[in-house]
Amino acid sequence: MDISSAVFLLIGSFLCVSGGLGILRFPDFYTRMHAVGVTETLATTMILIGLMLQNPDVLVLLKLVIILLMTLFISPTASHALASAAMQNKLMPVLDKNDANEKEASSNP
Amino acid sequence: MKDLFSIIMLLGIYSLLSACFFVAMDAVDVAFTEAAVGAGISTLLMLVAITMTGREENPSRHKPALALVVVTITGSLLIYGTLDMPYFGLAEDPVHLHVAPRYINDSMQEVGVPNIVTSVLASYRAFDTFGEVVVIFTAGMGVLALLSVVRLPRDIAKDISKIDAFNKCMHEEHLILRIVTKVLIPFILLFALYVQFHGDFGPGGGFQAGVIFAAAIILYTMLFGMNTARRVINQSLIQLLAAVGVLLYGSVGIVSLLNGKNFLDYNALSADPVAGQHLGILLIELGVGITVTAVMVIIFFNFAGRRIDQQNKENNDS
Amino acid sequence: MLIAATIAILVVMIMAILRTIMGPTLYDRILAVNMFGTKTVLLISLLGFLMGRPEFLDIAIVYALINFISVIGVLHYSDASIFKRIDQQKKTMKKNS
Amino acid sequence: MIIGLYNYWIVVVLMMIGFYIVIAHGNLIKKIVGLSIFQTSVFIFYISMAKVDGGTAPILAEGIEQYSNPLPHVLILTAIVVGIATTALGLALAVRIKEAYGSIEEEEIQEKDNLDC
Repeated sequence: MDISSAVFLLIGSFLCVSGGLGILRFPDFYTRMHAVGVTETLATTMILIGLMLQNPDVLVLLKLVIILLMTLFISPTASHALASAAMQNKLMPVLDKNDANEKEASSNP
Repeated sequence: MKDLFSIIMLLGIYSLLSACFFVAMDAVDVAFTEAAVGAGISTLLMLVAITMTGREENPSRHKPALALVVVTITGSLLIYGTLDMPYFGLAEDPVHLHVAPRYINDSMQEVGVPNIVTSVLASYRAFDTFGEVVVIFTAGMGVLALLSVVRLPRDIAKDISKIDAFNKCMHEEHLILRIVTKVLIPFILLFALYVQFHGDFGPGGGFQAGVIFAAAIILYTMLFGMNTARRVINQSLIQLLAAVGVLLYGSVGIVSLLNGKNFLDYNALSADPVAGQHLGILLIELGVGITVTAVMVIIFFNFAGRRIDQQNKENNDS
Repeated sequence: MLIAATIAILVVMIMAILRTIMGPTLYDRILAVNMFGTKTVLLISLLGFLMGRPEFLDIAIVYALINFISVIGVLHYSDASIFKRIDQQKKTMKKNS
Repeated sequence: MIIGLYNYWIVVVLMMIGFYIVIAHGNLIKKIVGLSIFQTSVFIFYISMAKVDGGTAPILAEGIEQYSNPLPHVLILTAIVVGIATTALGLALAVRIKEAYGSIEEEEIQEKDNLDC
């Protein structure tokens, strides 16, 4: 039980850190968003499952399940809202350096 | 930084961090309040305010050197003052020797509530809390006086036609957001009630529950539009509720006065002192919850309503 | 293992703060704040277990909710408003027709 | 050990940051941000005073002897909610000032006042 909990916690922490690296190192908004949005849900799930395996009592388990459900609902929705807002305000992804310059030139005639 | 928007984002992070600090320092109730207030509502209010006052700060024309000198002198004096302070975390500090041992040791017999913070808040120091509630009420009234926009019956009729148009296009825009919000809002309200009535046993109570309730209403307002929300939540009703909460609190005190005990002495409410305390704490937390919800909703509605009014004026001008 | 996870989350929080300070666009900042909020939820649950009193997960639930509300709010009341743009699009469409 | 006082030093540093923002910046919204940093530093001061080494949260449970001091928690809990109410009042004033003067920079407001006299 302890070992499985530790494994889940480790995977969760690893995913967290990779998401953090992504938000720091990736070149433009959409790739950062990708890094965070993808890892966030899975990392949260992993860490919460790891905590659930720590043998808490029923009420604590219930609360952990509620947090898990909330996160599964909320974080994809928030990512969706953010991405669509960015898209509607015409924030263009950086595809390639030359490409980006062309895009800027064409979008601001 | 000159961009006020990013300053406010950083303020939000600062408040999240301080709430983590409160958890680490065992102050769960405080962390709860800071969670609901600092991160959510205060960030939102600041954002609404900067949409009305402009986002850019002028480059400062003062010389900051003088300010820096003043700050350094004050800071070093304060640090000099701390040298006489008791060390961090010792159990023998003067703070922990007076009053606190009584709260910790006797509150279970005297009040019968496991959460000491709730029993101190609502029973030992109830008069103090009454003052705080009145301050919140007054601040709400102040915002109302400063920002309320006079609405004619003509405007309200216009609003209703707008709502219909809005509902028609509702399934085309933000479908995902709206559906998720619709699913979430009942749970948020239920959770607020849980926080309200579970405050005796765990972290929670009227202040936190009120803010969470208000946050649910604010979420609804943002996604379904001001006009719909105005129709769901009657403005005059909510102003009435703000007063009702304070009055409920005060009347509990009056009842105990009439029964021949001190103001807000709940032992008078029932033959059994502990049952009386329970009843008193329940009523008072309810009063606090109602007032806080109503005041937060009033504040938000007035800010957002003012903003919409300004936008309409600009549109009419152009 | 709880301590390792806590340290990892603290490191990620620092990264998020850096991105909020640097963030060239508004959206980067919102994204970083959102991420910071989720990490706070995790940190608070972990701290509860670390201190041996995990009854206080209510705080984490509040955080999850408030985080959502503040992201929607920020999107609503910033220049990034998804709502404003749609109104304007409608107006231009009406003018054209 | 003088290191045992570090919590006060953190509080003092935060407080001075808030104070500096309030006196050195002219923008009213930024002043309100400074005030709220100042406010939070006071909260941290109280809460760190309440901490007892080895204590846990002041919610009674069986088998726990040492609790942190509940009194500062109560004071700060109400202070946070009052703080947001007063911040809202300050923001409302800033909005009205913007409507009346067309600016929320302290110096511009004073210039306009001097012109009126």
